[in-house]
Amino acid sequence: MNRIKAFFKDYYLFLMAAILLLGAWEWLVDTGRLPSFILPAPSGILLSLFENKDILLFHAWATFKETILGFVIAAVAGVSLAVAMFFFKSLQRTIYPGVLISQTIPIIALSPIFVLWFGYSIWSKVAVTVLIAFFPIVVSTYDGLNHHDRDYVDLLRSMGARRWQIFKKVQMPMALPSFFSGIKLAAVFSVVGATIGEWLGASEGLGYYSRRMSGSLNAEGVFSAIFLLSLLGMCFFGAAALAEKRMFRWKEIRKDVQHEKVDKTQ
Amino acid sequence: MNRIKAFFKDYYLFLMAAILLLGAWEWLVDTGRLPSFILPAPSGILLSLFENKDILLFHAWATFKETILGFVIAAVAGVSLAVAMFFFKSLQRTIYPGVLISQTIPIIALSPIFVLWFGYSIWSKVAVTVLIAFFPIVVSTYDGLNHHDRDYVDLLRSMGARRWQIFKKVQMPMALPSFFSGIKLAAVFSVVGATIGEWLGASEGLGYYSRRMSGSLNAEGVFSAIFLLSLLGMCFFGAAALAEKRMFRWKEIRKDVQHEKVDKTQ
Amino acid sequence: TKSGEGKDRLKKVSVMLDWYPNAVHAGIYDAIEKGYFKKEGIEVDVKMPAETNDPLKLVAAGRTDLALTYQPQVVLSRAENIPVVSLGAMVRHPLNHLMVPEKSSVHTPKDLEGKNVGYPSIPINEAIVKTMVKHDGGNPDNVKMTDIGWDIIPAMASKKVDGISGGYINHEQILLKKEGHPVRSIDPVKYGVPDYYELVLVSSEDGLKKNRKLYQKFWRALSKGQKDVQEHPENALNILFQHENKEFPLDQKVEKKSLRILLPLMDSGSKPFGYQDQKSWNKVSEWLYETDMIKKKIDTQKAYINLEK
Amino acid sequence: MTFMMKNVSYSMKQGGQYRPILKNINLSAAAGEFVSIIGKSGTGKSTMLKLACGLEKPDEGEILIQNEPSVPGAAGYMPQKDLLLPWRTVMDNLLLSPEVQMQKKEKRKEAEALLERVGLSAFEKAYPHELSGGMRQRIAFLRTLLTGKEVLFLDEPFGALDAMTKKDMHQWMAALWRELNKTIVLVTHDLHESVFLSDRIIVLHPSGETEEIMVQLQRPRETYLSPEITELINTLESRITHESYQSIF
Amino acid sequence: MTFMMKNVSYSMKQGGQYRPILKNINLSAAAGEFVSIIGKSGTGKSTMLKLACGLEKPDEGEILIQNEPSVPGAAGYMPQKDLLLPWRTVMDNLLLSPEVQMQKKEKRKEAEALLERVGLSAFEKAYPHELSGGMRQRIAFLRTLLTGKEVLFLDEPFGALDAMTKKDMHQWMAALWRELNKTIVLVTHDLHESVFLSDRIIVLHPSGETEEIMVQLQRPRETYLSPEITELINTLESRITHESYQSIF
Ligand SMILES: Nc1ncnc2c1ncn2[C@@H]1O[C@H](COP(=O)(O)OP(=O)(O)OP(=O)(O)O)[C@@H](O)[C@H]1O
Ligand SMILES: Nc1ncnc2c1ncn2[C@@H]1O[C@H](COP(=O)(O)OP(=O)(O)OP(=O)(O)O)[C@@H](O)[C@H]1O
Ligand SMILES: [Mg+2]
Ligand SMILES: [Mg+2]
Repeated sequence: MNRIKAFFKDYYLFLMAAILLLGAWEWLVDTGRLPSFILPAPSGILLSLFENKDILLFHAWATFKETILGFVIAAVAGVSLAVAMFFFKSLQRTIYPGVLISQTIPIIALSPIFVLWFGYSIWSKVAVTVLIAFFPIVVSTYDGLNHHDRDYVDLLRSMGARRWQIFKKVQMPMALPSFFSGIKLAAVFSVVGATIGEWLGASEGLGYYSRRMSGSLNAEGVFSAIFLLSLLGMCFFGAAALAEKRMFRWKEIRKDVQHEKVDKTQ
Repeated sequence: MNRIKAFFKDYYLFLMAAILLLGAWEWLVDTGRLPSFILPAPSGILLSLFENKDILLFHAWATFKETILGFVIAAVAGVSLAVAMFFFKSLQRTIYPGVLISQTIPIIALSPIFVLWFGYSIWSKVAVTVLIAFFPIVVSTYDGLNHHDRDYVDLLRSMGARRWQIFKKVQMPMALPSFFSGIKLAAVFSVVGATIGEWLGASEGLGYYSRRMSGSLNAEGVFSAIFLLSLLGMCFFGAAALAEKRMFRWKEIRKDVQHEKVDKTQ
Repeated sequence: TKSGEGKDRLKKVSVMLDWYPNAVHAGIYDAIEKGYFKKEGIEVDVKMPAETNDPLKLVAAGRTDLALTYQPQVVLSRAENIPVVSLGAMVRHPLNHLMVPEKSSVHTPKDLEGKNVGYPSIPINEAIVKTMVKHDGGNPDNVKMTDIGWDIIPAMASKKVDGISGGYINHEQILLKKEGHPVRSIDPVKYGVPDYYELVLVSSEDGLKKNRKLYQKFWRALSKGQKDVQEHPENALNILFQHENKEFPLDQKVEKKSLRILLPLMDSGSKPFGYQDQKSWNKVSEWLYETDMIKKKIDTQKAYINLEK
Repeated sequence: MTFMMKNVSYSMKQGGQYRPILKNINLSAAAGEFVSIIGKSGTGKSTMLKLACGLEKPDEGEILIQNEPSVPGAAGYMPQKDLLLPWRTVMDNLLLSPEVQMQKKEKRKEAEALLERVGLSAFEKAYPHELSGGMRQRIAFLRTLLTGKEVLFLDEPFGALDAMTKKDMHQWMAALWRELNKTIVLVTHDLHESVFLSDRIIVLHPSGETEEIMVQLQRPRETYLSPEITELINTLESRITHESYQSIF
Repeated sequence: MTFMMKNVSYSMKQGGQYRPILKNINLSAAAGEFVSIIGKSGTGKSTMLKLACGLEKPDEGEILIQNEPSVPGAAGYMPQKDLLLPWRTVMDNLLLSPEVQMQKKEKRKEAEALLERVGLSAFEKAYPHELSGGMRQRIAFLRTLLTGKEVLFLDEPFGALDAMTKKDMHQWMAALWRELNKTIVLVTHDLHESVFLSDRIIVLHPSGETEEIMVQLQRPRETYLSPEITELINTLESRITHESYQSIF
């Protein structure tokens, strides 16, 4: 109960703004100011959502699987790559440009290649997801690792720590804030990745569903899928943000104290 | 001269790896192991690049304009939003979910809306670029601002600094590393954004060119555009990385000293 | 049905559609449902492409056995040395008509001078429009062409363009009307564009060499399905709907109208279903060469084959 | 009274629970007075200064500076850690407070003179990480002077200095204080420092009680350990010692 | 010699240019010897310790620890800043070096005992930001003890402590040193501390010269300012003073 209350307390402004916006949107469409085949009314989307809830759930589950798989692989691969680049400068010089290139290539242009390599299995979608999600993780983690405090490293060195121990005990904890920025971005991007992956060829998933609905000009259908995709993305982001919060709990304790007291003055 | 030498010293590994890779790729295509209409040989791409260099340059210039415009707007908007959210918690609660939602919506699904609002002018491409590039900036900047050191804030407060001054003199400088992570991501993403924007409708730009070539089944043409897009992305990233390096020059001085000396031991 | 036929004895044939399943594919689904393919010893695996040209590339690369695509694209492919061969014409005439709003002042192609025509990223449309304008006595250079990406309908509905090329009379036209933006269509064939086959089934040259027999069987089964469609369109549509309903409901009214438009255009008359004419291939090839869409003329005899003479 | 702390109590969260740090503290400093606070490590001296300059609000009680409730900015504050901004040069660190007060230009000359005085003008353009610990502390001290405030709260300003430099700083500080007529509250561990500089010394006991000792020596005071000074130091020492060490915790 | 520094020179980059910090320094400590280094702020004491424990390599000269070239890990080092890892509790900070040496379990009991000894066992689970400056310094000191090394380099280990706590630490340190037979090199600004603890005191002059003073007082030494101790302190003071203040810069 209290948690729900707290949630409302935290987000009542968003809820109010959302309701206002939805109202305006509904009005714009209902009065024909916005063509409903371009942007359908919220009520229409909701209706379509309910009418097709079983199908949508089926597709959502497929997308969810792809997203989570892709995200996990991207996180592992991204962190490993960032760490490897951090340890071996020469690796960074060899691989970073390649990583950059991989990001600037429009994925749709690669669609035949993906199909060629991965066929129409779930792996083609996972591959796209990984490709999209791992870049922010690599950049953020690598940057985070590079912005450590040299004094702490010296302290560890003076204890005879190996490079790996210095990494684990100082550089990694110090990279965490930056790492989490990347993870949060990747969480959102992995949903986008799965969606794009599904466009490259699929027979299930919300991306597939929305594309087909779009082909038959069923805007309500498109947007009900998008609604679920957004929800999925927000859940992933929320989970990442929660993990971050837990990690920095030792910091929170203090902030709490100070905010409580400081706020009185302001 | 010395700079070129330094570049080669830094990147000879990448260059070697790249040459090896290109060689393998050429071989795979030439021997027919990889169909050239799916992935053309580097030599073919190069040839197509030279043959069409004037047209490509024209299109590259168009994409460049969109990218730079989009990037600048995204940077300004992203930083402003992050700062505003940092100053006004309630704004963060109202807007952050909306920003998240904006990222999970597949842009292709929004293309009708973009067309409706911006037509086929340069602004529709800029809008897509902004939409894609501003998210990493918002997240990184906002996170960076939140990870400041409370002690320094207290010091400024003790001097009677206003919130805005504290921001400028402590919180902003401390957010810079994280901010630059976001900027580097955004630099790459803005090229992707411009490309996608062009797919939604255009009459110039490398994205348009690549789709056209794809439509006429000219794989060499597609990949010569992609090559230029990659180059563009890397230039943007490089520029951002350079700006970052300049910003942290005060730190470099010290690292230099220590690395030079420390490296001898390792 | 013969109960003894185990699945493992069936030969797998994968077909990549030109787009997602719709009325034009009713014959395929009918043949699947009624077991025509099975009788020929074939198990069909239907796939969908990400992009208009993916079917061509993937069939040439051997990633799919057969694919549906457009006749001009086949010519383009061959000109780019992509070894595909057309096996049969599914739709015998262009579905892609020039469309203008019903209340537009454009009545014949030359009225497009000084106007803006949108098309969906497939450069053939440029050739079509220019040919039409020129044939009608106008100057094609005065027509502005804009690539409008994936979305034809919003471009038209939001009046960002004065006309579109690339819309199908059996799909976009129906949908535009349904959404309250009725359009008039102008048949390109009447204005100098060769009467090309809108939809053809293709395989790779290698694939054809190896599996000619198999593809003949495939086509036989497909023809049977198509015959059913011609005779009992309602029935065939229901099969399609049922098949699709599992994951995706089609708009039944639209598909019905669509099929009504399609049937006469798919009818091969006295010739066997899918019969292809050397003249048609020659004309298309010449036209594409004249309009600069291809750099060299192709050997049209190698571009197609009639499986059943 | 220029500075006044009435019945102040304060607690802080430690491991999820609030632990009282200060209980019912009374403290004051008249205009132009020099007050030192001494006491064992962890008794709450730094916390007291943070409260005094308005960075934290007391749970109970009242804090006044020049008869107004204390708010940040009312007084100058030198924290225990030097807290030099690592991305600013020495000079820019010194000019931080003038910047906040929009007087950067006017104060530059003064900053240069001060830097000269503590013998660090060669380091004007150096970054904090290029300085030794004692150099950093001197910069942090100058930065506090440059706030130009009437009332200064200093948390162990000379702790990292060698005996010589410290002695020099003491003499300078005494002269400065007399000249500018500031009100200064100083936390220190150096009994000699407190005796040499202050009018009054407050001993903060671990129990939370405070005790006052007046320093009625004439100024300027002797820099060496004169008999009077030695006596006072011994008194102070006995005052601190009278509670056993363990009782802090 | 357990610790030996032969003809060591070292320079650092400041504002783009290399500036010599140490010139031709010779220094050594026999096994079980207690050596103090004193000198004005900025003369290079901290730099010397960093070189000694192998964190930096000298430009010229040789540094040996137990007859081996000094490498990081050969000796225990307590830096001038406390450098407690903010995301680790007090206990986890103490166990940092044992972790590095894979002896976390074995050393836990010892860490608890040490924490008890300095009166901070109540803060075992606290985070560094919840501690006062003096508390943090004591934790950093314990952390150095827990490296278990034969040779310890300590950079102003008791600078932030009040007189009482400091005295207690001094006595404990003296006992510890005798008991464990460590070789200790200590940088300090507290002349009394150096006299009370060390066998030998090295004065590092701003000119770069060093000077040695033997402390031939019997142990255990008096904790109060006995005449001998006072005399020695005065000698030291005069040694430092003989160069004028300005000459540092
Ligand atoms: N941020 C904090 N959160 C929780 N407890 C704190 C915090 N800061 C200080 N404390 C606690 O408050 C008490 C007093 O701390 P304070 O820093 O005021 O001591 P001090 O008298 O200045 O000591 P020292 O002489 O060592 O600097 C200590 O027991 C410490 O553990
Ligand atoms: N990272 C650095 N880069 C450049 N110069 C430095 C650096 N660290 C120290 N120095 C310089 O080296 C000199 C000696 O510094 P060091 O910290 O060794 O002095 P110290 O004797 O320990 O002084 P203190 O008693 O104040 O701690 C100083 O002049 C300082 O400016
Ligand atoms: Mg304190
Ligand atoms: Mg030092």
